[in-house]
Amino acid sequence: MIIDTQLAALFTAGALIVIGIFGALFLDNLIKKVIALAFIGDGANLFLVSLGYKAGGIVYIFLPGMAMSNFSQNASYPLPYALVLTSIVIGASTMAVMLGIIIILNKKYGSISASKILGE
Amino acid sequence: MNIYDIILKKIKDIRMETGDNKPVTNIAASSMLTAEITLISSILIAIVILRLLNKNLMIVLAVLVFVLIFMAMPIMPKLKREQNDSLTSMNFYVIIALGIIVTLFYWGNLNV
Amino acid sequence: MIEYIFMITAILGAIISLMQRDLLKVAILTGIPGASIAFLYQYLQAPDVALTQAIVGSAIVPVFFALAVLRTRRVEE
Amino acid sequence: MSLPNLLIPLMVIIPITCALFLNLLHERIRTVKVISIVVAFALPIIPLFANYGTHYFGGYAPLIQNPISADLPTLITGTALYIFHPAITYVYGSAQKLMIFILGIVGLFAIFISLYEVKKPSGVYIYLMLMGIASITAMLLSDDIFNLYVFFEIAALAQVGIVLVSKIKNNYETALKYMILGGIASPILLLGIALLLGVTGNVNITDIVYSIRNGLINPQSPVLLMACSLIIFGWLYGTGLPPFHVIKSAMYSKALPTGAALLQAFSVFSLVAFGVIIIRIFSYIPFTHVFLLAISLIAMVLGITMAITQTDFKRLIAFLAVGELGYIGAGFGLGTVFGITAGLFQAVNESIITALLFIGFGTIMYKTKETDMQKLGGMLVATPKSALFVLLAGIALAGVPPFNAFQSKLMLVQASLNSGLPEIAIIMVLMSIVTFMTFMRAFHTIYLRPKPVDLEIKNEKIPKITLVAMVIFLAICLLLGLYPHLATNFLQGLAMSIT
Repeated sequence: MIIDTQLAALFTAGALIVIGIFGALFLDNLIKKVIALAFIGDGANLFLVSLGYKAGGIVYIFLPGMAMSNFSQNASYPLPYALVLTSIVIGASTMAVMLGIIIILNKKYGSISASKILGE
Repeated sequence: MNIYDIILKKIKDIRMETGDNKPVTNIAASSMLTAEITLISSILIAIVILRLLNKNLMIVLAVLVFVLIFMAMPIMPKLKREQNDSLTSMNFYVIIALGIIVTLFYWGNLNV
Repeated sequence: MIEYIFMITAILGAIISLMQRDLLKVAILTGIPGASIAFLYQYLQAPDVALTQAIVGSAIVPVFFALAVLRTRRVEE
Repeated sequence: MSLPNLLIPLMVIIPITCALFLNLLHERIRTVKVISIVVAFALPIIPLFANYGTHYFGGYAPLIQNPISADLPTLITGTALYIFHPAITYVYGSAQKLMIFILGIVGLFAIFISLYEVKKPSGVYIYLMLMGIASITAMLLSDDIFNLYVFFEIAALAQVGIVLVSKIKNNYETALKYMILGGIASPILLLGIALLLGVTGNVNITDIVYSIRNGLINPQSPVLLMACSLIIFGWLYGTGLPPFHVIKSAMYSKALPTGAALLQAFSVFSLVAFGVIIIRIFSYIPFTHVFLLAISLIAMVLGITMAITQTDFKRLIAFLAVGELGYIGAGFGLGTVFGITAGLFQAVNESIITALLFIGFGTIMYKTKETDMQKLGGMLVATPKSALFVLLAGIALAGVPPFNAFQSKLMLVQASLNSGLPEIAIIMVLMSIVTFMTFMRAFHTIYLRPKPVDLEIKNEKIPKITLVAMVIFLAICLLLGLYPHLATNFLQGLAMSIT
């Protein structure tokens, strides 16, 4: 391939973040806005994960019967992966709170348009 | 017509444009005036810090900004209208700020 | 090789899901980038993150959105 | 492990566990009250008894401190791996002691007042407050930048929750706006942390600083510059400096007075926690200091000029609080030991004084349910004692001796003069004067002006605990104002260690 997997994954993350910011800025529907925000979070997580990737490496799980030297030289870097687990859960919970607020606001205004609800 | 009346009239005009029909009270006008003076004086003082970079640049900029401010005189009502609670404008400024910060840090450090 | 396909589906899925007018479709289509990213994590040597993302990104979050759509309104005004 | 060091994680764990427990108790008002009072007292008391030191979670100390390290090959002991921190590390020093104590005091009175001002205290509100306090405490203690991010997010959710439960008009809209902006800004902050992690391979701040200082990585790397800019952007969001000052002040004004007092303490201390990290890691980039100074000046000017033009008194205090944040940022931006000490001192002072102002003006809301200044007046007759305390708080906010803000603002002015930037000193003094003017305008319209005819003042008495809280806050202000060394001695160590 012309570009390696890590670089491609970083580009994908960047594209997701850009799509998300674009959506959060220009979409008027609140639920779509929240979905766009979810994409920004996904992009940041993907970015973090692709940092730990090692070309030609193996998964960082030490299985019985594996040679220690082989593992220590080829395993990918697990720290970012551990962080992403937390980050995914935080993102999902934030999303849930936002959707809850949107449901309440829909009852009040009968609309989920950002310009109607969140205007001045 | 003294200066206070001119300012009061200007504020009223800007209020008209935005469709804000609250009466302009004395306190509101005088606080607008205070804010205006504070804003202008602090901008002009802040420009003087540029002397550490380049003295000529500072003088030119100070004069330029002074003239610009004088032309756009009641700044405060415009500033207040700009900084409202609407999500669109907040989003806009946030993204602009992100762009400015990244550009400044990235290019400012590489090329200084 | 196959990971490039998932990258493309992730980006396209994100764009397409934001372009729909029917919000329930949007909610369901959100699962596509979520699932693609989960597969991508697997190819990026992170199986445990992939498991979490597969559950959260392709099941829980779309369901949240679908529930929110059902409680509010279905078509964008 | 000795007992006193065990108290360091307990500062975070106790509020979180009790918060989760309180959330389960729904209708049992007596139990909620008892538990809240006990935890509230624990908040400022634990930091007093904890010894200074570091706590490694799971007991994973760096290899150099580990007895097994004698047998390790030189392949490991010869590299930086030997001194890196493998676990989340909490550092508890004298500055953290003072700041957590102050946060605890503000939290104590916020919880007490919220328990006694309403007839039926709700466990949920106390839960959110405790959650916020615990996460800010963790942010102050943590030496691990990702741990910091996690607690930053929890604090943001807790702040949103505090606004959501307040039942003030339009609070849901403001909370949603804050969350949408947060949905943009927090992933950006995470991206900055990711870049930092990608360059250094580490999330422990001490190790990152070690890597940068000792040439393990190239300090001029563009990725580091990018990381710095993204982290600073996240910092702006968390603290409410421009361009986030509008939404942050809206958040303050949509919370109950006790909630607003806590929210501004959260902002101040998260500003300190992140500011310390930015200075520690990125102070070698000269532009960082320039940027911090510039954004602080903008915050001061915008916050205070916007405060003058407000008609809602809660919004006015909120904008003043944002403006005061600029002073702290300016202290950090100066970058000298004296400047940072002054900034930290200002942070401690401001969190108390603004809490006092929010609670003091909160008595007006308690009496009249009205926040528009144009409809208020003549409150001096109704609430003479709290009027006096509010007046003293405003005087303290503007930096009039003998109160504490005078000492910290004087230190800030001296620090900027020492750094050869008299212009910043002039702007600071100017802003203090305008702050005082703004406050006096609000005070005059609310308390001194004749009472409007249609204003209804309820006959309820202000709870004793509110007055007690205000007296104690004022006493702390006066104490720190008369003996500033009580605070600066605690704070100087941190300032020296980060420059």
